[in-house]
Amino acid sequence: MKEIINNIQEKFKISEVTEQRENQYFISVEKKDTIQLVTYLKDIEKFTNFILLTAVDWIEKGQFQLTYMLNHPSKKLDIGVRTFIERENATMDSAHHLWEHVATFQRELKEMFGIDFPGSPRVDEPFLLEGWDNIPPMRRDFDTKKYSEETYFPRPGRSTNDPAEHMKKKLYPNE
Amino acid sequence: MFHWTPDRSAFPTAGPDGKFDFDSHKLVKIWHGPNHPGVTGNMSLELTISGDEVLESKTHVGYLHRGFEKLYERRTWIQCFPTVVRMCVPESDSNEYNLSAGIEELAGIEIPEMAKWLRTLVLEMSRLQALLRIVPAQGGTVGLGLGVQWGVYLRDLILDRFEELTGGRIYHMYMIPGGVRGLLPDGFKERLEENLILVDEFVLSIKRLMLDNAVFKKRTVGIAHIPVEWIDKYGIVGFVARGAGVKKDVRLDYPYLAYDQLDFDPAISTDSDIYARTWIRWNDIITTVDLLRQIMAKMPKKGEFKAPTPNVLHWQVPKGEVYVRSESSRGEYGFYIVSDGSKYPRRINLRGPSYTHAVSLLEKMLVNSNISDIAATMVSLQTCPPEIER
Amino acid sequence: MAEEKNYKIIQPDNSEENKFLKPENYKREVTAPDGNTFIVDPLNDYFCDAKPQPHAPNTIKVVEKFLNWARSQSIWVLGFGTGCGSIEIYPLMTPRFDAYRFGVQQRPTPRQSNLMIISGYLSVKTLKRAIRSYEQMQSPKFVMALGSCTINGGMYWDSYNTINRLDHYMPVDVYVAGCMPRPEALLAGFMELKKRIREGKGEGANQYAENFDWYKANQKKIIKDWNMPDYNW
Amino acid sequence: MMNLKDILSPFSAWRNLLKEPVTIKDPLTERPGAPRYRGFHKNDIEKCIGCGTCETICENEAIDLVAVANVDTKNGDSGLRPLVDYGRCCWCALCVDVCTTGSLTMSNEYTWVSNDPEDFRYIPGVDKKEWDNNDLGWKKPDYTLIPTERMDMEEMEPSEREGTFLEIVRGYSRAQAEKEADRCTECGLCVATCPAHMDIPGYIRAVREGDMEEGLRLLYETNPLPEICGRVCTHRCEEVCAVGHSGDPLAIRWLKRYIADQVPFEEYKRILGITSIEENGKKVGIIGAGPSGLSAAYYLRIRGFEVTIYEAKSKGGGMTMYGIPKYRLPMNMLESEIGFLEEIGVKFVYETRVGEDISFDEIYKKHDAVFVGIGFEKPYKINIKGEEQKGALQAISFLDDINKGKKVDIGKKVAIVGGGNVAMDAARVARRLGAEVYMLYRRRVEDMPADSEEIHGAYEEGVQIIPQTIPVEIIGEGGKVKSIQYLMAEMVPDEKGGRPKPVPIEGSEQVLEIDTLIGAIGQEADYGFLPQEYLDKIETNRGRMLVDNNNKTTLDKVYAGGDAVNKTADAISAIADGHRAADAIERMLLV
Amino acid sequence: MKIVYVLLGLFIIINYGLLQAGVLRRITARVGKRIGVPFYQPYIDLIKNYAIRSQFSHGVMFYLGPVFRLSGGVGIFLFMPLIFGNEIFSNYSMAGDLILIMYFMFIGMLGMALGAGEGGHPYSIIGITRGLSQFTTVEVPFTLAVISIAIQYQTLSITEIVAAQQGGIMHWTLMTNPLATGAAMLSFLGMMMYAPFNVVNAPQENPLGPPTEFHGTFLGMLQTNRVILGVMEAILFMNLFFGGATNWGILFIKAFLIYFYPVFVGAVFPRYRIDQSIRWFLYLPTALGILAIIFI
Repeated sequence: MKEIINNIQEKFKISEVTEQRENQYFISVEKKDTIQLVTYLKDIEKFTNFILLTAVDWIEKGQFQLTYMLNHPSKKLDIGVRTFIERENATMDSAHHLWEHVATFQRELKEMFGIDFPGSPRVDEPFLLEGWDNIPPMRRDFDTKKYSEETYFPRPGRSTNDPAEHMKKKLYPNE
Repeated sequence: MFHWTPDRSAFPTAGPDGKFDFDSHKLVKIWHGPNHPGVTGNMSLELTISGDEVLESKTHVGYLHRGFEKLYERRTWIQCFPTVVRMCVPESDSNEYNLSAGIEELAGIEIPEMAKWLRTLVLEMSRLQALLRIVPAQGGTVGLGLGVQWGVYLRDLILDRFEELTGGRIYHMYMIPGGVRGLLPDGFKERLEENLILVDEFVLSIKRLMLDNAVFKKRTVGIAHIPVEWIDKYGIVGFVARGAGVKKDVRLDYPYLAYDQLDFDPAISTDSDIYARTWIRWNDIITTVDLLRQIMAKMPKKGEFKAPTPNVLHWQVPKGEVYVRSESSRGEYGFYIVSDGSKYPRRINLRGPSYTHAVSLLEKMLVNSNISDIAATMVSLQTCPPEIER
Repeated sequence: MAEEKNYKIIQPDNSEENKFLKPENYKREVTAPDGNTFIVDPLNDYFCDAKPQPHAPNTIKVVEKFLNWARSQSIWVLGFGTGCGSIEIYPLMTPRFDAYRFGVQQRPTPRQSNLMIISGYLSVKTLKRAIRSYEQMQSPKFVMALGSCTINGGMYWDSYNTINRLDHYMPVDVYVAGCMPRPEALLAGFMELKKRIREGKGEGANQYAENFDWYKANQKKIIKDWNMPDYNW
Repeated sequence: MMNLKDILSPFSAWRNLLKEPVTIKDPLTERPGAPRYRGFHKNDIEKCIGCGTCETICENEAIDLVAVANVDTKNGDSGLRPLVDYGRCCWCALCVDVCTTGSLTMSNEYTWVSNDPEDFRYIPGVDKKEWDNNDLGWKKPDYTLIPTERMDMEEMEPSEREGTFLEIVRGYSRAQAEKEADRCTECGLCVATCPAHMDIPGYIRAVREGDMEEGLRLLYETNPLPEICGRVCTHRCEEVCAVGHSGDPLAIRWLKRYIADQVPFEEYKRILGITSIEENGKKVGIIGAGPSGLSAAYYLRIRGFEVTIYEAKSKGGGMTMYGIPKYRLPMNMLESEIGFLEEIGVKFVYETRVGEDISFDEIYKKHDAVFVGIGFEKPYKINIKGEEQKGALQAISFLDDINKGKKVDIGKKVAIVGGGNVAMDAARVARRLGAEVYMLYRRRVEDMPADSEEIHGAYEEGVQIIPQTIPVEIIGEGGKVKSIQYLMAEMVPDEKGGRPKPVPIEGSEQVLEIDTLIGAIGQEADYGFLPQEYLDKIETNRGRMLVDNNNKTTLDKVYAGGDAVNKTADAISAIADGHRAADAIERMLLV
Repeated sequence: MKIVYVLLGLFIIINYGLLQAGVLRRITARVGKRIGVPFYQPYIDLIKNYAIRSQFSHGVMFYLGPVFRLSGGVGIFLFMPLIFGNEIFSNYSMAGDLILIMYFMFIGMLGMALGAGEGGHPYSIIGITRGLSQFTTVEVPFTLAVISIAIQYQTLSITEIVAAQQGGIMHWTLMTNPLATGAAMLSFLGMMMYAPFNVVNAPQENPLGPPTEFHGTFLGMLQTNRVILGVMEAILFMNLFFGGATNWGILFIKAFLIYFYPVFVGAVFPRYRIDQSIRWFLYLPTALGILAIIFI
């Protein structure tokens, strides 16, 4: 694994390497190099099994983290390629030409995070939702509890007490 | 004498924009599901058919979308633990294991030996109950409902053991981060063994009823073939890959829990059709029963079953990210967990085998297949919508 | 289907009921190839034929009682697994619990079913199909709701995609507590339902018809996309 | 391709026709849930303390805490009980596993069918359900979700303690404190029990999060002497700690001390935000610089009052200064606390005994309000023969002398009479001076009013406790104590239901050779400073001043607090009194 | 007077059919290790379906579909002699009734096709298309067998065929013309639409097939027809190949056994796809039928 990481570091600008396990590494790379790196890993280093593509919303930094998780089937190695993209008008190059199922992941990301992958097949079709007209739900600025309470009629009649407050009310109300 | 193959040149084809001309009256669009006994769970397929042949298929999922990954933003790590189970209904324990293993890896907790064995036991029992339902269900998809009756009964007996051990039938919520929630009750081993003997009988009778059935063979041999090149192209895992001749099994490739101390060899076939995949899963029942017997024999009798953890009410799992995987009955089942060091997980992402099997692979496989084979194809991939949609 | 526009949208008025209407659901004047024009109301034409009508029970008490008995002894369940609770229907319909002996059977088509089991949470997308299936069922029809999710949102109480209480969208006859309810609990639910039917209380279909506007308003509030997928039948 | 076997073998299924079906005849009655089944909730209403941990852990907000008739709110019991909403519950049983008392369990009952969705809510244990008496079902398993073991406090070895007055307890390190703070469930039951109603969950959270400044702010909201309380508080909060029901209670006192220790005194002003005080021109006089007086002084001062403290002794701190041995509370802590008060502008007038050096009348007239925090200074006598002899001391003065640094010759063998904290202090101090210490107490060891850890510490250090003894006579030789004669007692249950009374056993006299006898059976207030006209107006009850809810005495403008007012006679109550009085004075003078 | 006898016969047949359906469901349930429905369950289902309050229609043919189907079943009944040598239960049996009955067997299916087509549901259309194609191929071996025995007995009257078989088991067509019996019994599997030939209303593929849209009274009529048709087809085969019946007892036993035979096969086999089932009928049963004609 170390060897492979060294190889990559020679060829690409890797900003961060995290060793999670002996056979699981996460590396960070710039947005423009990402697809190139993934292609390189697939074709040259033979990380032929694409596990997942997902996004993490770092709203504090105004960034989405995209993680491409690749797996080397015979050497049993995992490598996670991380890249950070801007949260506003998020777009990313599509990788659907590398594996067939990448398009599904990209379709989900488009719907749930609003990250666009121009050129990916059916990327604009709704995947899980239907008739959704709010901001993409997986973005952290979308408040699911508030939305649910406003939309889905929570059953009324519930109220709770904080023990400390209640005891204050009962035992020493004047202090 | 009566051999006839359809003349594909007469078939309608999609226009330059990829759309079909429905005004030609050679096409019907049908919705296979969600309210349809032939789909696995609550999902649907939008099929464009001509005669009995499928020209185009689109998977529609989201009927079970509950936004789990969003809900985890609002839940502490321990509160994720009961929730995560619901991500896959037929085999919930892989979720528990993955979440717990992920948290333990991030927090650097080593679980006790006893807990490892109990987890292995529960995972294998879970696999067994899933297989007992799905293997005969493969017969059910082509009209042989009898095996389902037997299989689900046995599954229920395994669920009884689950109930005894974990307190729940379907959602066990047993593998809490740090270990498990209890030891084996008295006499568990004997009762499990009684059930396993019944499963042994079932294995034989289902073979006689289904695998050695002329009509079943006719319906499944050579149908829904998956070429071996597709394995990487579509990210195929588990028994589907093994059906195509690629031995993929997380238990062997990335041994976890006590699997490195167990002796097993999952079946493999190169036919890569529905029959081969059924046969492999039928073999998996035998493997699993054997594994369960090995586990019961090798398991320590007593011991600590939970490592101490910080106060779960405000457990801050250290910053980091990890991908953990386990082998479910459908194949590699992975969790991608990101922690930002706070009380709440930053991201928990599930990558189930059905995510590709039921979407990109199924869409591809159904093209030019017969509508009668759709249900059989889906069950042969053991698609499970809740894990696609979460 | 040809994509070209052969219709003219009719702008709706600003009344309360049109508040949630999306542009694709506006009424439209369609010109057929033969030159005739007709008006299509997507909401009605695509979703629900007509407002359902209440159907009075048989006026002769004894007859109605007998028919109710027959209904209670022959419950045909729509085989629509809306949520995770449907996994417990397997044991129910197989040897261990064998609900057949209590007159319960599964039916794959809503037209012939009497009972709809909402097995747990309903996402908005499924709710739309569940409502459609429910409306396709014939009176008298019953609804059984499984699990916490149908009562008060259950586990998914704060989810953006699942409803919190079913009784706002369709009349429910029996609730079964559990997450998920065991097959025995489901059987108990069937027994309770039978009792209700025999007592003549299983009038959910009429309740739905009488309060149709209320139910519809609730449904419309959350189902933004009323368009059914383009069936060509 | 069809072979005959494939056609015939399926027919083997028909064998089942002759077998008995496996169907359960009556599933509803024949199949109870497994012994561990997670069915509907049960709650032992007596055992439950309404801490709400179940509510906290529930991911579905299925549990509400509601007030219940027949369950009173009392110390350590909020009087609330969980209400479970089965429209939310997911039967994960985390609430059972996390339950601090183990009162919440689950039955193995699982059928609940109704046509009314509003039905599915109930208070387990209160609303009667048929499964209340079900013994089977999920119980709290043999593991913990909240660590039950307290972080050990590092202590000086008992053997090293002789001859030194260094602090025994070393204090938590950061890791220890965070680990200990981690155990808190933030239920807040302790807040009501704490006489000062400190925001205990709040400052523990601050420890956990490493935010010491926030912690200090929270401490000072209700307690201006955290350094003292962090060491010598009687920590009644720990007695009601929810975590303590299934393990060790949280070391709340040590955590408080940890916060106070972390922040240097120089930073206090900045952290507490009292860089400038807006004077309001009102004057308050405080008699006695004990905890109650200091507390009142702090709260009045930060609100802009001009505060003057009259103290008879040369140093402030009252009993904490003179009564508490320095191995429990190092002198410098107190001095810095008082120094901080001086820094923010509280005036201290030392060595001024009211009634002698300055008259009460003068103080009363000069100030807009007066706070009396005189404490209990006058020790009770044992009232037996020979008490006047040399070598018969009083614990209070003994401790005072030691703290002042005087040499006290106590000889080789010392007997302490009494079983309170003062007695313990005296005993342990005497041990440190190298004497062999016997402790004579009327009742049993478990009846001792002293803190259990004090008793424990005394044992550790080699104090010999002789319980159930009633001293009869001090036998002297040449005007000096030589031995003490005592009777053994037996415990006779009180007919009125009070605690058992010791009754001497006739003829069980024993004699113990001693060099010194230290009496520590209690103290009382000395109202000698009050002129008769005021004394008439201030009502007292068994030596304590009567005060209302605002700590106001029956005399106008005069407030009181501390030992002279409340029975508990500990520092934290005194501090609470001071705070309460300060609030009341502010209300009286400013509103 | 005849009409009263016919109605009496119909009443008996319907009741027998319902009970038989219940009992057979119990038997198949037992193979699946279940207890199964109460034997009177088909009655309740029927009552319940007739008691459905609301009805709606997709058009005139939607009404007529079940009517056609029922008339097919009743038509077979009308011309079928039930008890040999019993004037009361010989119905409208006459010289060429075999042809008429074969016609009625098909007309029901055609009626169903019209009704299902009007119903508009794609699955009912797919189902009925399959049904028609399969039934056409099923008819091939059956027709060959019928031709074979018509040649053998030189008659097209069922009563005469039954008469010719009297006098012991050795006179049954089963013994005298085993090839035709074989061909006909194989096609009987397809006629009864049990597995492996139940692709017409295969739940996993096209939920329920033709009757998808039928509900309430329509469904009740279809159920009634199913009861009559099933029993009458069994009686037809009994009459043609198994020596007929001389009293009700024998009729019930023979009809039950003949009816049980497709159930026996169907319980343990999956279903063929439509192309496979068509092919299957055109191979073995048709070959047998041809041989039956050749070797008569």
